[in-house]
Amino acid sequence: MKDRILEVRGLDVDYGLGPDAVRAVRDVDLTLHRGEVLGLAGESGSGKSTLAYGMTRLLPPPGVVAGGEVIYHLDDGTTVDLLRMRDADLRRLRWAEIAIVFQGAINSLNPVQRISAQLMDVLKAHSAGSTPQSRQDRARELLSLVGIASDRLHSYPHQLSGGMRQRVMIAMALALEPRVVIMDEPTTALDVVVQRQILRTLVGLRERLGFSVVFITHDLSLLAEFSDRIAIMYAGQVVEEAVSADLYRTPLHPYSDGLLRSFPALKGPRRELSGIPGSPPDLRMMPSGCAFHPRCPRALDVCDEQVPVLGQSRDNRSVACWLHPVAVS
Amino acid sequence: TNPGSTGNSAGVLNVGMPNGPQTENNNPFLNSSASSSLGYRRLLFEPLAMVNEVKVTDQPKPWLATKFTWSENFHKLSLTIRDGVTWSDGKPLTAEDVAYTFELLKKNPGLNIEGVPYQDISFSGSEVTVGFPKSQFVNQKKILEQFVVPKHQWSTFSNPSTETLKEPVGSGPYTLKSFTPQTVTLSIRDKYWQELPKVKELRYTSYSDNNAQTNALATGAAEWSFTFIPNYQAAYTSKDPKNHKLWFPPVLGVHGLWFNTKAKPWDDPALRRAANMVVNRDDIFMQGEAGYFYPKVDNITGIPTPAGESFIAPQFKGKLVTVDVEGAKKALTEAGYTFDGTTLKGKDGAPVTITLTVPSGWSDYVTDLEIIKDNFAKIGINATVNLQNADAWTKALDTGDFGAAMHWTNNGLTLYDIYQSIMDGALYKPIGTPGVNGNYGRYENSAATKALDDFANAPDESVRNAALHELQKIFVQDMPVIITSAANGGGQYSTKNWVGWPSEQDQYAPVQPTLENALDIVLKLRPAS
Amino acid sequence: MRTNAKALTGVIMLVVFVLLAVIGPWIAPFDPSMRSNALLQPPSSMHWFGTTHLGQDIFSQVLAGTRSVVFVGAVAGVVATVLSVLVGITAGYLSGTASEGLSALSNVFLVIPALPLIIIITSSLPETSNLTIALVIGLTSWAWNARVLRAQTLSLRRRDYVEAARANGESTWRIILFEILPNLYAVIASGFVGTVLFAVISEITLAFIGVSDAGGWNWGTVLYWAQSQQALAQGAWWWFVPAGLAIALLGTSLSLVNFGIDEYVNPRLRTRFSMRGVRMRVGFTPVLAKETS
Amino acid sequence: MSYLLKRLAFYLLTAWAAVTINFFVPRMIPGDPVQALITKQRGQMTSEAVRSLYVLFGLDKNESLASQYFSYLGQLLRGDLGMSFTFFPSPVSDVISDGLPWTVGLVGITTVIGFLLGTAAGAVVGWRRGTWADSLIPVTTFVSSIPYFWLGLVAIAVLTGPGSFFPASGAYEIGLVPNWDWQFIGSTVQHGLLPGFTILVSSVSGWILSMRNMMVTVSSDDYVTVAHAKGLPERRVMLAYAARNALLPNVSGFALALGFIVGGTLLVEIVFSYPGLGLQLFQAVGAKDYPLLQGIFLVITLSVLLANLLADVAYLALDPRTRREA
Amino acid sequence: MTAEVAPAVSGTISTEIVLEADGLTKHFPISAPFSRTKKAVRAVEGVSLQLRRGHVTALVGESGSGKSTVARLLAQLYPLTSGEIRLHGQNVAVQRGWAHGRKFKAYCRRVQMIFQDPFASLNPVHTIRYHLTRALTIHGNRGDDLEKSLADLLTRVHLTPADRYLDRYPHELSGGQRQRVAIARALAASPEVLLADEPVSMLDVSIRLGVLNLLRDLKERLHLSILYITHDIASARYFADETVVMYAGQVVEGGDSEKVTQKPAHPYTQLLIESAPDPDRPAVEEKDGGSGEPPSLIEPPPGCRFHPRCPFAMDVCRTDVPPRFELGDGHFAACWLYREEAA
Ligand SMILES: Nc1ncnc2c1ncn2[C@@H]1O[C@H](COP(=O)(O)OP(=O)(O)OP(=O)(O)O)[C@@H](O)[C@H]1O
Ligand SMILES: Nc1ncnc2c1ncn2[C@@H]1O[C@H](COP(=O)(O)OP(=O)(O)OP(=O)(O)O)[C@@H](O)[C@H]1O
Ligand SMILES: [Mg+2]
Ligand SMILES: [Mg+2]
Repeated sequence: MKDRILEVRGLDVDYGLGPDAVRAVRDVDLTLHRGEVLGLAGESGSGKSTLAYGMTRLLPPPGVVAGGEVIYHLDDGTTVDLLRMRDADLRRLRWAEIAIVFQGAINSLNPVQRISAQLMDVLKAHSAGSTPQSRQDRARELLSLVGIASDRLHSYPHQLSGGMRQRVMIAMALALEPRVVIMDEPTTALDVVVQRQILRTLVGLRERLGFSVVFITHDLSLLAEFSDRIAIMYAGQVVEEAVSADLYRTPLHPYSDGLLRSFPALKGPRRELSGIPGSPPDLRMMPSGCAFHPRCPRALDVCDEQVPVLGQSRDNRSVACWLHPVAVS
Repeated sequence: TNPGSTGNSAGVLNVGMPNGPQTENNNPFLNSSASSSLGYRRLLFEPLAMVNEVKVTDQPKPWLATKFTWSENFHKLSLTIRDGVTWSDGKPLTAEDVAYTFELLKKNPGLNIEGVPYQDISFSGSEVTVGFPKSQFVNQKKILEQFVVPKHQWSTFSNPSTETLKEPVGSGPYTLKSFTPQTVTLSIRDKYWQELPKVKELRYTSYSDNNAQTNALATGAAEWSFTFIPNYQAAYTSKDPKNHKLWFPPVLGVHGLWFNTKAKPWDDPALRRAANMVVNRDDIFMQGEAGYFYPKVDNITGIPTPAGESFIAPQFKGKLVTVDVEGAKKALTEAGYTFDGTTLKGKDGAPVTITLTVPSGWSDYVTDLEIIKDNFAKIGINATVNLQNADAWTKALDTGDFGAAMHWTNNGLTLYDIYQSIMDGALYKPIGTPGVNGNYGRYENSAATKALDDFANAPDESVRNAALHELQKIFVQDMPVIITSAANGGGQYSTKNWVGWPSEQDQYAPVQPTLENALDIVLKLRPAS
Repeated sequence: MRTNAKALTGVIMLVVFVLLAVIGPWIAPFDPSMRSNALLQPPSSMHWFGTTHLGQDIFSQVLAGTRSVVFVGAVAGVVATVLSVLVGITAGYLSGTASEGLSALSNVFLVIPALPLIIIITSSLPETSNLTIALVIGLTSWAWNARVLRAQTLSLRRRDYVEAARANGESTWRIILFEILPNLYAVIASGFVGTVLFAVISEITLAFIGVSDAGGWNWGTVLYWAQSQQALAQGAWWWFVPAGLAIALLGTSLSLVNFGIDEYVNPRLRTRFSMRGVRMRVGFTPVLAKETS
Repeated sequence: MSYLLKRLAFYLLTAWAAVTINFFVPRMIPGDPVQALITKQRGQMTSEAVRSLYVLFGLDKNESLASQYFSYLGQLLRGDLGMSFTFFPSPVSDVISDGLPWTVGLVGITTVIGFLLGTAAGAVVGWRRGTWADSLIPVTTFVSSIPYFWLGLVAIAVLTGPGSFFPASGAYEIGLVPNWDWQFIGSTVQHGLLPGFTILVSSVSGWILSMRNMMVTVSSDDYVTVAHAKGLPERRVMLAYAARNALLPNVSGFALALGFIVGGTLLVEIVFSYPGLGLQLFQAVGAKDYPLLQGIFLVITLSVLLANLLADVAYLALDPRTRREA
Repeated sequence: MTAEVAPAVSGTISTEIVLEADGLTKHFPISAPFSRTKKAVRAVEGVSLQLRRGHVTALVGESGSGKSTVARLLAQLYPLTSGEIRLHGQNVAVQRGWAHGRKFKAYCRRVQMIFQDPFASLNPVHTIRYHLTRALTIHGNRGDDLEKSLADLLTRVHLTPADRYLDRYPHELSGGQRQRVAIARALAASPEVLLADEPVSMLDVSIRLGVLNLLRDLKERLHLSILYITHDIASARYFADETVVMYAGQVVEGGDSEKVTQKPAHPYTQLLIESAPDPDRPAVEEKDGGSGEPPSLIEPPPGCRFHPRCPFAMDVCRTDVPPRFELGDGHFAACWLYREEAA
């Protein structure tokens, strides 16, 4: 097994406090290895973003982390729990070790600052000894890394196209050569052509720089192509996790299966599309047992009584479904 | 050092007026100039004679004119001009300057604020003769009080009406030293035709409002002023009971409740007389006029005393109005009015009501009317106080569109000004016609008009007296105005640094600092020991 | 939905003021203009807020004055709101000269200083009843709201549901009245409350400088008399304080109501940042102490 | 650039409209300066004076409103504002230039200070949401609801009086001659403290509230979260990311406030008898001094327009998004 | 609701043309009052397409290529800069000012539009009942029994039982349900043409399919002609009979969906199809596809607008606008590469 770099254990994230709290992420375990791309998929509202921001403690109010651990493995072999760090330490760790590319680059860039300033900001904050000149050089270098002409350095965000802005964000994420990059739907708002350009850039950079990526999207076919492993979320929980190819070919969880059957394919023979009937549950009124059972075409009696836990199933894959009981080791 | 509190050691007198910031304009003819509004024109320019409004029976005191003689019918005035008077630029003051001043008024109706009809003006040697188209008996004061300006300066002005006179040249004992919007300083000349005054420097400060002025008086920063202080004991005199003085002598002008004599049922003199009987002049004086501002008038003829004492007809001497509700009720019943419970009903059976109008911001008048309203209620008259804005109120009076209103009369050296304002048929205009300039109550009485005319044009004293007595009789009979208060020639002053002010004991001049007598006062001031 | 404590407080206070406006003159212990012999008395059990220089009861004056204040505020608010809605929405929905003209009009009104204009107009009207004062205030203070509404309408006009209504064949006036207007209620309400506040302060200011309804009392008239009788210099603080506080309280209640509306319009203002001892922070999500589950 | 040109055209149009309104409003109103003067003097001036005053003020000629309007416009273009009636025959421009520096000095400076202080405080309060700072809000709401003239009166009653450091009225020590020496400047500052403080107290709360609301709104924008994620120091996130952006919507409000310096704080000048434009305006209203009224309105209008123009320029500088290439 | 998506009818396209656009052009002027040069966003230029009875025509293209503008032009929500819109062969286009009045209403009855965003296209302050009642009333389809008409409408879009939805507000419905309401509203006019502007792009993967199937179901039952706008070319393959590709305001390729998606002719279409995510393709081995930015629509490149990004660009591409070249079976491409074939 490859090196672990980030481990999420039993993470609970709520919106609000007390009895009216919405439990948007429940008891999630997730492991990210060095150098891999971990895809996180699921319908809208399934808690993907909440998970990503929750584990980095960037969730805006009223979000709170209700429990769990987020263990980060430092290069020197020691580990820290992101959820229990002091603010100052966390600040230091952020971006230098873990960088995030948010959903929608338009909103992630400060509209009234030049992108040069925003790029150099981060360099200044984390490398105390740098000179303005060196920072500017680095900023140029970063832009060319993601394929933007360095004469755009002093542009304002609104002067760039959507694709360029997204690339600026990626360049910014890579500025400090972090170990982990979390990307929340980095290409959803973009055109397929631009999307592919960006992903191609990203894959290339990962080869060169060797960081790990958590890639969030609801486009499973995209993940299947780009990621090493995929975790599928449903109603705040990870319901299945597997190597991309396996998951794409033989989804075990009926929800994963439904997801895959919702995309028409462009190439190859026409596939049968079935979709998933019904709609996602209200997080305030979760169904008993497996959250998916009211929509599940293959629901068993046990499904509405007991919550399946995510664990290794028979064929050595992780899935939380009563159809695939946990292999008792 | 605090310049406001400089004592008499420096010979400074601090005068204050609550008139707000000024712009530099020393033109003595214009009421809008700083020199008029603060009053310092009186110390730069001198009058022909000094008239004491408080004691009208006194003869005018010769000033620039050593002698003044009226022709029999008051159509002509001959003046002898004092020798040895010099302007502040050193040039001598001559009869030519005096004649020029009158010419100036004649040629520039805009400057002739008193509206005196000057006709032929001539001079020779130190004599000046001025002719008028009609008798100027009632205008004597206005003419004699006229200050004189130097021809050699004024003849250079293309338009005297719009001249701001940045460098005034006058014959008074002071010259303009400095001007700021807040403070004007006058310093003493080294040469003057009389003994030089003891006050070496005069500072005229324009405080922005009554409150600021009151404050300045209380702290002694201002030593002489004219302002309304609602509770003068607390706010002013108690601050230095020994030195903080005020004296508000009545002059021959009055304030009172004017009836619209054409509005029913108030066209009935009996009703007006009865109403007069219940008005509590003490309350008005104490609460509305703060116990000093407009002195109480309680003679039945409406003549302010003691200023007008000597003019009162024998039959009215000592006849004071005191609140007499029963008497009023009796008079009303006799006149055919009835009482329905507490409500007074007119001869036609309708309840008697009246609307008292007043500009909303005039707190003393408003208070006066509130009191009158209560007084009227005692005889079953339902009065309402209607506050209007000043423009609407002015217009209402001008067109006769009111029930009753507090207003004033002109003032002067004789009673003519008071009675003419109220009863002159020549001023009469029907209700709805504007431009009355007096007789707001639309009072019509040919006997009164004739008496006024007689008084103004009478060749001799006895005719005038007869006319005056007739006017008093008519006034008491018809009571077109309930006169409550007199106009004043008052002011506040401090005896801390300077003594010699006019007072109840020494009534040589009205004490208001903007009147011409200010010069007389300043000349009389002596440092306090 | 959680009740908004601030807005609720505001509404309750406002209701009290409105109630006083209705019944105030009746429950006042004295006729507010009635003179008595108790001249300039400090507060006592007889005269809760003391008396004036004429012996009038200040408590009664303040009570009776509530009606005029609330009336002027409400009428001016309604007038200005109606105008701003008419001008703002029309200018926002129409395009071309009409729109430019209307927005230029509101800009002119914005540029002309309202309070001096109100002073000039009211001090020169032949009659200054509450109604005319309210009308003048209303007619001169609609421009800001009109501008806000125009901007809002401009953004609403391109919303899909407006386009959809048009594509469905709805007429222009129906689109304005039924599709756009209802979405502006919160903005309009907030503008209304703001104008009421402005009108109340303006009316009181006017009365304070001597322009007020002849017939009656309002808090500004009380202050006017206090000022013209130099109440503070005489130490008659009771003449000043109650009316001033009444204004401040009414103003506060209006501001609180506006807060509520703001929070309704902008949900981000609504989130509570401090709950059950946990402080919510942007950038550092709080981590709750681990519960054993 | 054409954006600015367009604004400029708009400003010219507005200026013209405002000037026109300025001209007509005083003439619509009943009453005239002569009657107002006589009434104000209450018997101190005889009723004969009426005639001479009409002649003096040049009101005896019958000129049509239209010809008056055009000669007024002509005068304006020549920079001539006419003569004031109250201070006849002083030119309106002289009267205004006496008052303007005081207003700009007192109210202008305090408005700017109020804006800066309020914005700074609002930024902090908005940033520290959920702490004690929140309890400031009800207080500021209450304070901002107090009419400032009332506050001023109370301040005068409580803080001034014999022996107090604070003068109750005026702009400088009586008797001082305005010039640039320390005594005068010191006195000016001393006189400005109390009125300035009054304006500050009541204006600051408004800015605190609006800045706080903007701050709260902006703080939850993504780029602020990103700034946190970047591990930037808190101060930098607060200033360069949150406050900088939250400031933008307040700029136009500030411009408007600058423009309303004269009109808005008229009462402070009245209460503190401060010899500024507000007081002059108030007196001009009472005296029906149309030329002065028009002049002051013109100054106010132009300053509002100027402030707005500045705000537009500031906006261009502060918000690059408005710098559209034409 | 598991419905298999049957392959679209392929072959000859000869059914009756309901709505036809000919040379549609729309320029949005950029307001610059003091500059003498009039600039404009040339959002749509010379677009021609036909909508046939009972057919779905897909309009695909990258973001900003002018698809929505075409739809809005067809719905007469914008005045045209030039070109013609023919309904049953009759020109109906309004050149100046906004379309309104009786004629526009009559047009609305026959041509209805569904907006991209179901969250934005229903007024949040009105109930579903209001929206549908208005739609019925405007076009006089209210019928005698309003309740029944409403229920019918909702049944048609598979929202049953109707009374469970009628009195709800839009925010109380899920995205898919909202989009169904929007469709029901369009159907209330009993139109012949539905212009569906990205009707599913805002919806979740699992809900999309239901809406698309519904649309197809309607097409088959009511013989509607549908313009299906999307940038997801895969869904066009499944849903549409015919596909038209736009690039920078112009139509670059069109024809039978299966053909266009499987054998794309225009280099842009090829790029589009290559760029679509393909799980079966390993991520690493990539041939360097097209790069560069979409062109400015204010000053579009001369000649073929795609030439700056085209790997096959020739000299003629830089100067001359390519006409449509027929490739057989109604398949055409506007690209100089097919000059010979056409000749
Ligand atoms: N402020 C909030 N208060 C209450 N619930 C919230 C809040 N923000 C999000 N949620 C709920 O939390 C759940 C998870 O939201 P999240 O944004 O993580 O989903 P997601 O998987 O990222 O969806 P998407 O694909 O749309 O981005 C959703 O059901 C959402 O309704
Ligand atoms: N009202 C308008 N004013 C100016 N330009 C406009 C306007 N509407 C659209 N445009 C421009 O026209 C071009 C085409 O826009 P359109 O919305 O039709 O594209 P689209 O193909 O629908 O894109 P998407 O897939 O993102 O919806 C774009 O460049 C857009 O910026
Ligand atoms: Mg998300
Ligand atoms: Mg679109």
